[in-house]
Amino acid sequence: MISVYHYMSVAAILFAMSTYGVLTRRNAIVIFMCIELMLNSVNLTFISLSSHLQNIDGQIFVFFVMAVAAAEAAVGLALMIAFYRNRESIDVDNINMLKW
Amino acid sequence: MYDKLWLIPFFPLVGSIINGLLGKRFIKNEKIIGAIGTGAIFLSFLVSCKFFYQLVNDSVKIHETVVASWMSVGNLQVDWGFLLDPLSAVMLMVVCGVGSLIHLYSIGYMHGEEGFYRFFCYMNLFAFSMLMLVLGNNALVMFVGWEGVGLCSYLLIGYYFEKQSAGDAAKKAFVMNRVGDFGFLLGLFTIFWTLGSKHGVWTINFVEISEKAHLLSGDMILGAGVTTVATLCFFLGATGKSAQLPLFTWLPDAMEGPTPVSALIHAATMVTAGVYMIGRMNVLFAMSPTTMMVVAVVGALTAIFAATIGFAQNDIKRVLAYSTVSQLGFMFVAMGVGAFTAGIFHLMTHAFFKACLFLGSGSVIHAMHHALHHAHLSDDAQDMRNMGGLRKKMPITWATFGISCLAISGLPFFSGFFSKDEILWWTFASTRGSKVVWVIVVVAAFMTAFYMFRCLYMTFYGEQKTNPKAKDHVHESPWVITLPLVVLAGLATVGGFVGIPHVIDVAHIGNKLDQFLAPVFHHSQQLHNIEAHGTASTEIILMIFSVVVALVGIGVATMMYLKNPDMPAKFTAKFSKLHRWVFNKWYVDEAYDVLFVNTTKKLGIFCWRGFDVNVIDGIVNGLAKLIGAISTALRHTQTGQFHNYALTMVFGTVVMLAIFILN
Amino acid sequence: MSLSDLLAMLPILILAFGATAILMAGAWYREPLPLLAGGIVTALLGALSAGLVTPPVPEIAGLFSAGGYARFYTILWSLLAAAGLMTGSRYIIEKRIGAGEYVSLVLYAAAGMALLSSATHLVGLFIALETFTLAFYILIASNRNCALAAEAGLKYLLLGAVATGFMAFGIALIYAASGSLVLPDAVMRLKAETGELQAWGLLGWGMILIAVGFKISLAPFHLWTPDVYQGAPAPVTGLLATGSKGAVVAALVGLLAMSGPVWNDLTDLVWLLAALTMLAGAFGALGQSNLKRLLAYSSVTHMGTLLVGVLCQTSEGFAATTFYVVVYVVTSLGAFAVIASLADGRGEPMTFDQWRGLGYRHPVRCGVLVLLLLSLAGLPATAGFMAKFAVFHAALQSGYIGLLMIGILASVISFAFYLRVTMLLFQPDEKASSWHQGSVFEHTVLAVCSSAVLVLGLFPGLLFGLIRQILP
Amino acid sequence: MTTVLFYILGFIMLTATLLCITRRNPVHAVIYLVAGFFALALMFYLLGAPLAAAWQIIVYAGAIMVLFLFIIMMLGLAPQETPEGPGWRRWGPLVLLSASLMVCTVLLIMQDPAAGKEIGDFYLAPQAVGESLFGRYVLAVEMVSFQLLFATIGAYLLGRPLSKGEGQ
Repeated sequence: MISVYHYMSVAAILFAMSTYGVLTRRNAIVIFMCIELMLNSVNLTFISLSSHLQNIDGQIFVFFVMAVAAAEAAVGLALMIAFYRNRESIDVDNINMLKW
Repeated sequence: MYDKLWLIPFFPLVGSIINGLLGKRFIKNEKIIGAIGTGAIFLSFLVSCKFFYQLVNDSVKIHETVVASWMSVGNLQVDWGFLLDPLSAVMLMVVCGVGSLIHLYSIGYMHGEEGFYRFFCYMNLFAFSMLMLVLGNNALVMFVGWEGVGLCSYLLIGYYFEKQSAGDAAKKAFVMNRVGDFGFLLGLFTIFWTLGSKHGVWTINFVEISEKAHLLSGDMILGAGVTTVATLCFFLGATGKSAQLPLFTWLPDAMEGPTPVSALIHAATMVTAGVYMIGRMNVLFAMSPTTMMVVAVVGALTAIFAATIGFAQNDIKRVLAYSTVSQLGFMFVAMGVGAFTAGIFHLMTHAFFKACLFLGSGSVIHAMHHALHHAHLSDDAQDMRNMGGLRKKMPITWATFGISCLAISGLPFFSGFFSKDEILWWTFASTRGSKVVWVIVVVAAFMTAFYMFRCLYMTFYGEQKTNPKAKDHVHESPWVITLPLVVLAGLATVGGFVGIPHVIDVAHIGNKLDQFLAPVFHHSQQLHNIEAHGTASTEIILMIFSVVVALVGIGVATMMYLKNPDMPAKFTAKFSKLHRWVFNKWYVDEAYDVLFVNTTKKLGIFCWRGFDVNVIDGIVNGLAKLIGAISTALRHTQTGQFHNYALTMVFGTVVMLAIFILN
Repeated sequence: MSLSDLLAMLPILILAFGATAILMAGAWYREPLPLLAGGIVTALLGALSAGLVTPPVPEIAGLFSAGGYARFYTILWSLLAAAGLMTGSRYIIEKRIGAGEYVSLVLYAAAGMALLSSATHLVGLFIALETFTLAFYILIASNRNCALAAEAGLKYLLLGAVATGFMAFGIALIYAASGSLVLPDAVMRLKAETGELQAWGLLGWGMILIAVGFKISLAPFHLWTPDVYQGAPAPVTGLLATGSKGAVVAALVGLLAMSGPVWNDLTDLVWLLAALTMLAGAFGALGQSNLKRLLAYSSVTHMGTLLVGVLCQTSEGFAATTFYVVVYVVTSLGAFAVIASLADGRGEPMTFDQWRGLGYRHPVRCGVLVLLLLSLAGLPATAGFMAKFAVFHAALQSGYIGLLMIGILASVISFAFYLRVTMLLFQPDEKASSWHQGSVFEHTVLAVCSSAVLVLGLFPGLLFGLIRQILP
Repeated sequence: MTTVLFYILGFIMLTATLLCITRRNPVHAVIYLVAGFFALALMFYLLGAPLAAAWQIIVYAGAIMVLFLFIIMMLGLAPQETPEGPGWRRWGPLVLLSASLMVCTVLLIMQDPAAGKEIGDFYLAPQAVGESLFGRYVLAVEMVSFQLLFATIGAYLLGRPLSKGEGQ
């Protein structure tokens, strides 16, 4: 028997794993990928809830999450190019001029 | 009738704005700037006089006028409102009167200083804030003034920015005043909240608080009476503003500011705000004998403590500063024993003679400074060891300074005599008084007489110890400086007659001040049975005793510091037998010197260096360091690294979720 | 969508289509000044239409409210956009930033903020939030030659995207618990029969709080603030510090005011957040020697204080918070506008060494800065004091005495650093150099901000009265 | 059947994710992520959301991930993700932290009484979703389209080559 709990647990695990990725990876692009993964775990939650509640709203929200993710990805990657142009690197350990 | 009250703070505000905005670029001329600044406060003085006169002849003594509604938050309505009652009227006269004189004096004293316009801008702004503090009919308007005077005080202490010490002093004053403000706000909120939540009276209006204060009598908070807690908080606020133990060390350091500032802010007006505040809330204070006791004890300890330190100072302004702290202690004793009128009375007379003393010292410093400057010397212009014998060079300054010394020592019929005597009498005889406190205060009075005359002798008598090159360049100051001195000395002489004690009131003039202030204070005094009771003979005996104490203090100082070189020689020639006596006297003197003076000096130095510098400053600096350390530590969490930031976020999340689960 | 819906959202339409029009104009016509002027006019038109046109329907397409509260914030954010464009004018011209893009992004961000403040549906809330966040990612890094700006942009993006993840997850959980995305039903249905929040609802609120905490920089989610404020150009920082935070708070207040006391299980947590934030901001600012970073910490403290007002969950508290938002926006914007107006070829004056003695070189603007700082510090008779007082008063009435004490303590501490800057400005320093004289636009903004601070301080009743009327 | 599929897909997805977040070569990471997305898309299908499944493939795997790959290649980052990855000391606590985040979340999810109910049959036809999107939510769709427009502008503003005199 598969309940919504199973799906949400998978989503939670996915969320935690992507958090781990955000915390450990040093390549800004990979970190950004992990953030996309985070949004995907949210999508999974929404879709499973949509089924669980027999309700369309969850799926609608997924659409918007995806659109927002796409917009964010476009801007984010452009930012990384801008950063790379200045610093010749997108290693987050090099994001360190602003501190203290 | 009283709806033009707003004019009083309005003039200085306008003066401040004009000088601040136009002073540097457009007016430039010192005379005009000075005239605007002085004129503004003098106009306020004239208006104050008018209202004072009106109030004296009015049968109703408490008047509130609302200029505009400020805000209404929920059930709380706060107005830009002014309150004119005898208490604020007296304060008005002091602030505007003494303030006008000091502004006038500043024209001469600050002549040629860079930022002349800035000085007058700040001074007028200060006067404005102080008048708001005095006139406010609710705690919020008072707080506007309370913060404003603090702000001006820092600005003026740090007036000589280029001096590191000035900046440090401003910082210190700031920290201690903040502690005080914290107390004030806590007290205010305690009263406000209890009155509101328990009794449905949401108000911060002084008149309403006074009317409803009786409701609070049974309320408890933190295991103590609400009034006790709140008034203790208020008193903490007062200790910060009025430089009482343990928050007094900023005041001597505040002498880094120009002398007129010391006279106006750090002697006559702002530092007495704490006393005024207690007077304004006397109904609340009277409800809590515990707080009153604390106030009296702290005041007495401050009085004696600061006096002790006064012994060891050689800087003329620092002597006066410690003397101010000590005299403020007297005022707090008065408030603490329920002698509210006496406290305000002393506040007033102190404003006269202490302003005169400060301005006199300023006149001396001014002269010394010019002389030293003329001779290209870098000696300390404020060190009394470089002075001496200035009596002939600066006769007016000498005379006025001497009169003020007599007044502060409490010699009969000078103003200080009446006010100090009333405080001593109440301390001795009041139902809230205490004999122990009385003893301490008497000793402090003795010390006051001693070190003030020491200061007088070291400055004006004996041989002139100024560097010979500069000696002859010391001259009397111009009229703008001496005129205020003369007026203030006059006030210091006769100002006491407004409060003649009943027992020596031969001409049946009556204690005018007491009668005038009665509408403010008598109610709470009667309600809580605060009165001084004792026979007339006791009072007279005590009065004579205190005069004797003052005379002894002066005598000791005369013996020790008035060393006229001619006298011993004449004595030896005419009365050779006496010579030995005089000679022996010298032995006594020296023995005395070793036994007494050195000990007290050491005590003074110990108190100053040991307690003042190490303990209090230690605590303040420690606090500052602790805060600094916390902020540095926090700053280093700011590594700039993305991972650390993300980690903190996730960590915060986990902690939050853990809290949810545990709940 | 009907005609009346369109009429109801006229201000948003003006902003959004104005932005697009300017964007297109900018593609062919590259003179910055006319584009800027067009942007400012559009923003003012937006504000005007929000103020004058009475919406025929209370709600737009079931996503956004068209009520008084929403319109109030629409006006505020439109005016903010106008002011932001004015402060940014010299930055765009001198740094040769694409004017069309810049102007349209600011207008677009304002539309996003206005929509967020009026959201009545979680979809609307989410998209509106992302709308202006996205615009800010771009605006922060708009000067591509500046390594610091690029770094600030990237930092804000990475952390902000994480926050977006949390936000979406939180919304998902609230949807899970209540089965609805419509506000305030979604929030009100979270309660179980016992009156407590269900586990999912609790988790959802927690996640949303984290995202909100990031956006308005509550401790411990505030670490990005000083870095980003320092790196971003001052005109953008001015918008970021005010609009992006204010809009989130506005949405929160609107939501809570509509849905009644739904936070009862969260009060302890929010209490803790508020206390931590106020102290972290106050202590953090003490050690700073860079004005922009100092202002960042100052904004952290202010957000903590705001949260106190929100926490009260009384109409008193909401009114106080709304008032506080307005005051904070005006004051903070003014402070950053001063920095922007002084900027010249060397960049913006930031470190205390650069500010020392500037009061003698630029007395008027430094005087304005002092006024604004004192208002931020909460000196009586300025707007900042009234705002703080109102919030503390509300806290007192709701019985949050501990929080009140911490708040007073924090403002006592924060007085120290504001005054330090004030003193610094008027220290005579021979080496103090002159900076830019500033343009008419910048001076206008400063004049408006400083007079608003004074007027709101002396007569706060005007605004309070209005706020009481419009609160949902 | 659904049960088996769920477990298989879950396993694939979590493994792919695990590999994605640990691989040092970013290109590999992208490939694993795409694999994970495919599994996720199938899961959506299982849950009766064919349209969402299609979006997942088209938008995420097809568009966004390709964009990522493109940027990685363009910046020449593939060899740069350094071999000196995080040591035990560095990622040990982070594993713990992430694990506790997971445990906390799962625990809270389980606390809800509704969680135990079996998911019933539910199928949402693409047509219904489309009607809803362009009916009730048309305004939101417009907003998102604006957002995409401005994202494009932003990407252009940030990513185009420096013009003469800019930023000086």
